[in-house]
Amino acid sequence: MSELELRQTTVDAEAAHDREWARRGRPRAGTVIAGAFVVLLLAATAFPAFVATQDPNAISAADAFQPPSTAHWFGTDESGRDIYSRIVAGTGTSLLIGVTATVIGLALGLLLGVLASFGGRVVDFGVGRLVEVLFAFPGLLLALLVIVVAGPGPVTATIAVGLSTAPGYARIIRGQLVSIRSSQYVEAARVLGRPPRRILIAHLLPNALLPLVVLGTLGIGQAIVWAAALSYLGLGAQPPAAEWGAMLSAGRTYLQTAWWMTVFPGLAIVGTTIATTVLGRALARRERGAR
Amino acid sequence: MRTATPPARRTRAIGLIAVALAGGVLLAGCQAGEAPVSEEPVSGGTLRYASGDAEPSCLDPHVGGNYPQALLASQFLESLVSRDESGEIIPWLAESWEASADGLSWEFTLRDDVEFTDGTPFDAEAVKVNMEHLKDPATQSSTGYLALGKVDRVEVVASDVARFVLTAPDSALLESLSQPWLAIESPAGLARGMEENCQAPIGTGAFVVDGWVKQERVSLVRNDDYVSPPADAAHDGPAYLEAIDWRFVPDAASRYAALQGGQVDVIDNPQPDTIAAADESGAFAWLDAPRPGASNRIELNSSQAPFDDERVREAFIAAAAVDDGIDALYFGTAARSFSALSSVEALAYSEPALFETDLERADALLDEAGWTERDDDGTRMKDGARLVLRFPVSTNQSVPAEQSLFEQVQAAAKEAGFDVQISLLDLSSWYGALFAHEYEIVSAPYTKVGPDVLRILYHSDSITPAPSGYFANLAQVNNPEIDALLASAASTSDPAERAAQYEQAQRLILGGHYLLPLYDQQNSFLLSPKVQGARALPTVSTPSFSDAWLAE
Amino acid sequence: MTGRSAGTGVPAPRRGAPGRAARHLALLLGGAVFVLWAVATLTFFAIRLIPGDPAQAILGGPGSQASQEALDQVRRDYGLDQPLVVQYLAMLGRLVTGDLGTSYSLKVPVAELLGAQIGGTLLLAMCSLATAWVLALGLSLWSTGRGRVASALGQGIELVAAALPHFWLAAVLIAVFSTGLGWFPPVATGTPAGFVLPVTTLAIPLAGFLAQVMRESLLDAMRQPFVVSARARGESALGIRFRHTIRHAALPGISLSGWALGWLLSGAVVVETIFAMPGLGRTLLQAVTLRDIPVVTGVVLLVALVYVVMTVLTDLVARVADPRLAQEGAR
Amino acid sequence: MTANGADAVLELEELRVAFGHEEVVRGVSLTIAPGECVAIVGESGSGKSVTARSLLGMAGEGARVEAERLRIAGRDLRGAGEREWRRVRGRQAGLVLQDALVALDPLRPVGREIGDALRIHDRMPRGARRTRTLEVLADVGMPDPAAAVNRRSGELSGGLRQRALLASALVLDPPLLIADEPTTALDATVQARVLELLAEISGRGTAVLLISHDLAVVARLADRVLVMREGRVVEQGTVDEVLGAPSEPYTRALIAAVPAEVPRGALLSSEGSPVIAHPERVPIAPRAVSRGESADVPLLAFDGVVKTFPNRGGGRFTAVEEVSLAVHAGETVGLVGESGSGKTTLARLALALTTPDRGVVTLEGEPWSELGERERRPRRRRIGAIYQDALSSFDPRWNVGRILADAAGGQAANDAGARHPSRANTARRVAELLDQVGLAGGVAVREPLTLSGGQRQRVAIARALAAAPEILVCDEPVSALDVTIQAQILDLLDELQRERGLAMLFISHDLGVVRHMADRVAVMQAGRIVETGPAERVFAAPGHPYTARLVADAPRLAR
Repeated sequence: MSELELRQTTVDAEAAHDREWARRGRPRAGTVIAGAFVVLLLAATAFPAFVATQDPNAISAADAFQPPSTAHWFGTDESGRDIYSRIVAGTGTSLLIGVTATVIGLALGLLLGVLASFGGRVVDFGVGRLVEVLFAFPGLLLALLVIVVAGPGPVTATIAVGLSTAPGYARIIRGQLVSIRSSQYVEAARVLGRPPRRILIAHLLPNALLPLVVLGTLGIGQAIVWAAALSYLGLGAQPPAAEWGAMLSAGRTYLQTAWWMTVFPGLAIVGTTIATTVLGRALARRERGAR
Repeated sequence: MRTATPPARRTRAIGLIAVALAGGVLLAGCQAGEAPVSEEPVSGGTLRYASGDAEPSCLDPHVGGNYPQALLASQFLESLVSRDESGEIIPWLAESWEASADGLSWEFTLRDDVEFTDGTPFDAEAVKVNMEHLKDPATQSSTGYLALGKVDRVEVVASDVARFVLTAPDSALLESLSQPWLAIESPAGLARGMEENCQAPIGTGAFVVDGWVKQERVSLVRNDDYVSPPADAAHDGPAYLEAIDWRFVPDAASRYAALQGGQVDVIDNPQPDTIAAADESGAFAWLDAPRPGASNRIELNSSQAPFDDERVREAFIAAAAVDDGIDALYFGTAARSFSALSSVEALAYSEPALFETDLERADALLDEAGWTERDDDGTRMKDGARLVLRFPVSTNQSVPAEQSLFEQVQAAAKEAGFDVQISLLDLSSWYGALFAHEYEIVSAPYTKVGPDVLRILYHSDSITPAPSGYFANLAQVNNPEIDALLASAASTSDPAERAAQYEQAQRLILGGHYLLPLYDQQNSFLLSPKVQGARALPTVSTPSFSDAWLAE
Repeated sequence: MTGRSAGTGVPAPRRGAPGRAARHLALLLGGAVFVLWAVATLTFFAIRLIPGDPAQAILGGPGSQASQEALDQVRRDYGLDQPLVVQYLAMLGRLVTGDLGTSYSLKVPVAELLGAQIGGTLLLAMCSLATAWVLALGLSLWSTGRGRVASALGQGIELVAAALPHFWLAAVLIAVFSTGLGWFPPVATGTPAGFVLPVTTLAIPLAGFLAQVMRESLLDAMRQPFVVSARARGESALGIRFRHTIRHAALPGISLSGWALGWLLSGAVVVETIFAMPGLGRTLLQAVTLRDIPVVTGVVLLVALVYVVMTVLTDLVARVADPRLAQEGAR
Repeated sequence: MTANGADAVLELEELRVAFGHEEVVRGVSLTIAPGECVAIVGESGSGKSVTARSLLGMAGEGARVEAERLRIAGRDLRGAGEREWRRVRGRQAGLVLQDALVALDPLRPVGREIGDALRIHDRMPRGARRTRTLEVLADVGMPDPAAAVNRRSGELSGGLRQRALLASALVLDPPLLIADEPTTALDATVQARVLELLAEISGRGTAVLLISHDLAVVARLADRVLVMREGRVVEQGTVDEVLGAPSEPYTRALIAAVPAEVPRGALLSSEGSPVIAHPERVPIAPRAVSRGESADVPLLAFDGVVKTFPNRGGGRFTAVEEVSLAVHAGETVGLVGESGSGKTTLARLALALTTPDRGVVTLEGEPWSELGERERRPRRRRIGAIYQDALSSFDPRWNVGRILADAAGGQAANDAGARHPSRANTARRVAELLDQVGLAGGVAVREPLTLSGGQRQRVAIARALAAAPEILVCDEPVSALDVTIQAQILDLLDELQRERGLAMLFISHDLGVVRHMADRVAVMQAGRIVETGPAERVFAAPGHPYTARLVADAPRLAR
């Protein structure tokens, strides 16, 4: 079992308990807030210029290390750049990293999962072992290896994080496909004489894949956090790109003098992770509630 | 930072759990009381040192030869000569020395009362063995090997007289020999072979390597028979300290926190902001010891476009405003430098006029150089090519403040239409980029005693890479005039002439717009008030605790 | 098995259990060996993709000015001039005998080096795992079945905890508990006190994850009929938690522990650096920057080994804790 | 004998339970004397379980419980607090739930579960607890109690674990035992044993409150019966009075709905009875097909079929062994047997969802099991299937309309591209199908999840009919349904079969149902068919001891 599978089971269980909700369809307060937050993030991604108050890269050494004020809501960093604006500017980058990494993980996981569940006994066994092997490289270690080979940088970091999540997805996808294939409604379709191709399109894929989208949203947050860790180790995004993880690690060194440099990017990351997770769960409840 | 921010509050709760975890353990923290400064040195005690430099892979500075090794080696190894504040070479293990008229042979008269800590006597034979050890490829020496470039062999004249025979006159020989990388080790110790010697080299120093726990600490204990302090030492005889606990604490914030918490007495490489804080609060003593050799500077790769055009180089230097940045980022702890050499070098030559920021001039020069068009993000173009400057930065060698400064340079240069592309790389990737000439600008420290460092950095010989691909002349300065000056300065025996030639060489180098000096190689230490009598050796500014004591 | 055996006596707990268990164990071990071999192979060839000359890494690492003969010398000594296959087989051969080769940078046997490091890291990981467990169980027990507010609060805490980046958490903890309150030293001093902050740093996010599943399985368990039976027996709410539901809550946590350990080892890279503790994480980081291939390989293998052992263990523990698994021979 | 309240163990008057504004129990009164067994019967939602739970103060979250009188063993429990209730539970009244597999903590040895009550109430030391536990296990007829105490519920057979559950409720021998559907999950023979045990227990002087939907069970065990409906007691009296001469139409409907001993073809769901959700009903036509011997080539035939499955830990276990069975056109063959006897495997073989190891299945003389899936596919429409759990046989993303349309699409859907029926056609077809199974056209847009159990099963039937099959394989089609709903479904199947001369392979563990539905019966035990023959004959004069035991153990109304 991995963190992803964990999340899977969690949302499943939660959804299971939440049937009534699914019927009533009235979202919870938390979901609404999370939704609002995500909308904010998307806005920041789409039109940073409007959301930000200043040029995120405008350096003025003169007003470095300004504490939060009306002029600089979140204060300024060591180069006098407006932290709020940088966080806004960083939204795109960070989300991109999170999303891309997740997509990579999902795609790979899907490939393996489908192979395992349709490739027959031998392939299944092989894939299973392969997944085990991938699991044997804990996330950051795998990332480090990839970086040793491919050299540091945001792209590598993203790929690395994506890779390290793949086995988790693979297992879930396999599990779902297998369980759906042996489900009664697929049997019913066979009894009606439906050919495999049609069963795949009509039943297997929709029922197996849509939950994955949900799972994806749950993964994004963690991807961002891991990418941040790589930035801390100096193996992540490159300046002046305002990436949250990079800002965080930059601020860390000035913790003694300028707490705001760490706190606000930190809150951005934590907030995003939470928001995506909450939304993901809400989605999942709809998802499973429909059953 | 405890202004009630959510995380802080959250951690409170966690703290309680943490306490529970700690169980009955007494508070290991906070006994950092201000001790009354007693004037009379007291003996005993263990000094706890937290080092932020990379952990050496071998404690023998002959092997390879980098600064982290020097830091530690200075505690247990000693050189033939040393330097005082004024930059004068002074006796250490050698009492006196004499160069032949042609400067091809040097005779060193050694102290005859010194023994290595393993009992082996220190004599001319030992010196001979050490120099041969350094020149032996199997030793994998890099710094020391280069420093002895002109030394052909060492002859034992008498048990206490060693003669260095040179292939060419070397005015830098004494300075070279003063460096920890050429320190004298026990022949018996060397004979044990590299693996063993790397773990605990044997010298004549005030302390002895007692043990090395990888990634944690090196423990050093007092050498009770110590008799050979350098001529400028405060006292003779064994050190006051019983031992030094040398810990590796890579994270700067943790290091300072440890000093504040009283887990350690001395830290190196403190964050500028913490230096400033400590300095004005007076809670900790600040030992500021810039490294000798080159200053920290940005080198401009003049061997390829766009910097093969001097106007573009000049434009960049005129555009890259750094003064405010240095003040802000270093909190006034670092002084702007206008020289290729460290301010501790007596022969350092500064020319501030060359480095005034002047955007108009930069623009004018670039237009003149043909970089007239600009693309939509403001970067200048010339027949299709964008004005891109690749700037590989080593995360191991550039402290955060410096990286921030480079970002500011990036921003400033953008005004003039340069597209500076910083890439933060780990050491290997960084060297990889350099070796492949994938850089227009780069900043690399180089520590060496004496102005001869100029020859290493700017002589055209240093353009041709070593088998490993390494080359020191990153600016790719290739100027016969400069070569000549550096060569003769390195071999002349007349100090005045030497000084003149070095100044002339520096004029040319600075005037050629090959580099943008920033500040001296920062090398600071923060000491808890109870640490007394510690100092940095004027050779390569490594700390020395042979005179230090802990006030109660 | 139901009706048919109704009349007959009590059936043996698990028919043919020994055979099944043995077979299962064999499968596990076989898988384990395979995983190790695959990891070794993958790493070996991946490393070959690394730009840069190993011989150079050996000679004082990057930036060394080693002479040509020195380089050749080293290539011969380390068999780097041999064809890849030979080197690969040689490596496998050495692995079988437990020899991980010699560190390029430190010039000491990797096995020895790592042997000195693994202890600390494992201790760190295990303590963190245990702590995370306690925190998670405590939180989920506290926040479930106590109405909407508590559960909302609980979920909130879980989410936040799970979202905290290690290095940030560490910084905040140091700022608060070392610099601020001066309770614990910011660098690991070898004393238990020095251990508190690193462990806490690793444990909190993990606890966040664990608590999430534990809550769900708790809720699940509380909906089970046996809870009704227990209440009908006069069991108190507390009794039900500790005598019944807590076990069910623990199960998924157990099966997660394998993953959790790997996750912790990742975190160790960061935590060990911040708190200046010797350990695998830091060794790896250093080896990566110095391109110390034998060490990198060694660490990866060791971690893989730990992971494999852990999964086998958790699997067995899970079976002990939940006989239903053993019966179906789950998985 | 009726309790006169004085020495009654349970005295309850005007019990009212409400959740929010919804009152689910509306004034229930009953008293139980020591040694007396009173049963509450009713269908799901009648409020019988809530009544039972309220007697233990466990009506549930946010329940408002009021009663004019609520005394157990003489102690007034109106407005009792949680701690007082806890003193009552286990000590004054024990509760037994439906399925011991989940009603006992699957992670704890049953010994501990039984011992708990002792620990809680008497703070009894370990040793003493153990002895008492063994004692009570012996009392409930657990073979080898010493071994049983260390087993977990999952490691015991259904019957034994139900006994263990009983033991856990009786360990303090409380004066009152509340049994909520205590035998519903059990096979007939096991059920019989457990019922006997319950009878024995009440015989020992324990007052038993039996909650059940199954009149037959009640008939066996209870002295008095209360019939509940929508929170009210609609009728009560001695078993003979209520079951023998019911006065209420609902009671009559209930009784009528029990298929046992109701002859083949007779209606189960009584005309116009209030329970029927869908009044539109087609009067049963005279038999369309003369069945049995008429068609000599069987429509579906098993010939020496063997099916085995790999056991975990090596070995194979045989699910179906040497089965030969024929289903002729228009006839219904009932297949009875207890769980694990291989009924379902046989069904899957018939549907060619799995292939036999040995032997063949043929369809109207032509190979069926031996065909490749490709050849088989076009013929599949000839066999339809109806499952026990209709819901899980529907794609969770599809609504009723789409499910039926898809099924009606038939060949068009299979050889895709071929003549697709127009939207209008499909819609009409869906409406037809819904009508045939007695569902309103509006159902087409509903999600199966939102339908009642009966409606779901009707949709399932409609889907099966859509492809116009010749034979239906029904695997426990009604065992999940309330008795009146079950009656409607059975009638519907019966009726459809007559109209279309369908053949049916009808699988059920409920002898009553099979007897009512089947022309011929096959009795399965441990993978073998031990007896086949005309339904009447087999049930009247079993030829095989196992059949005899089944018949004997099968609960029936008349005593």
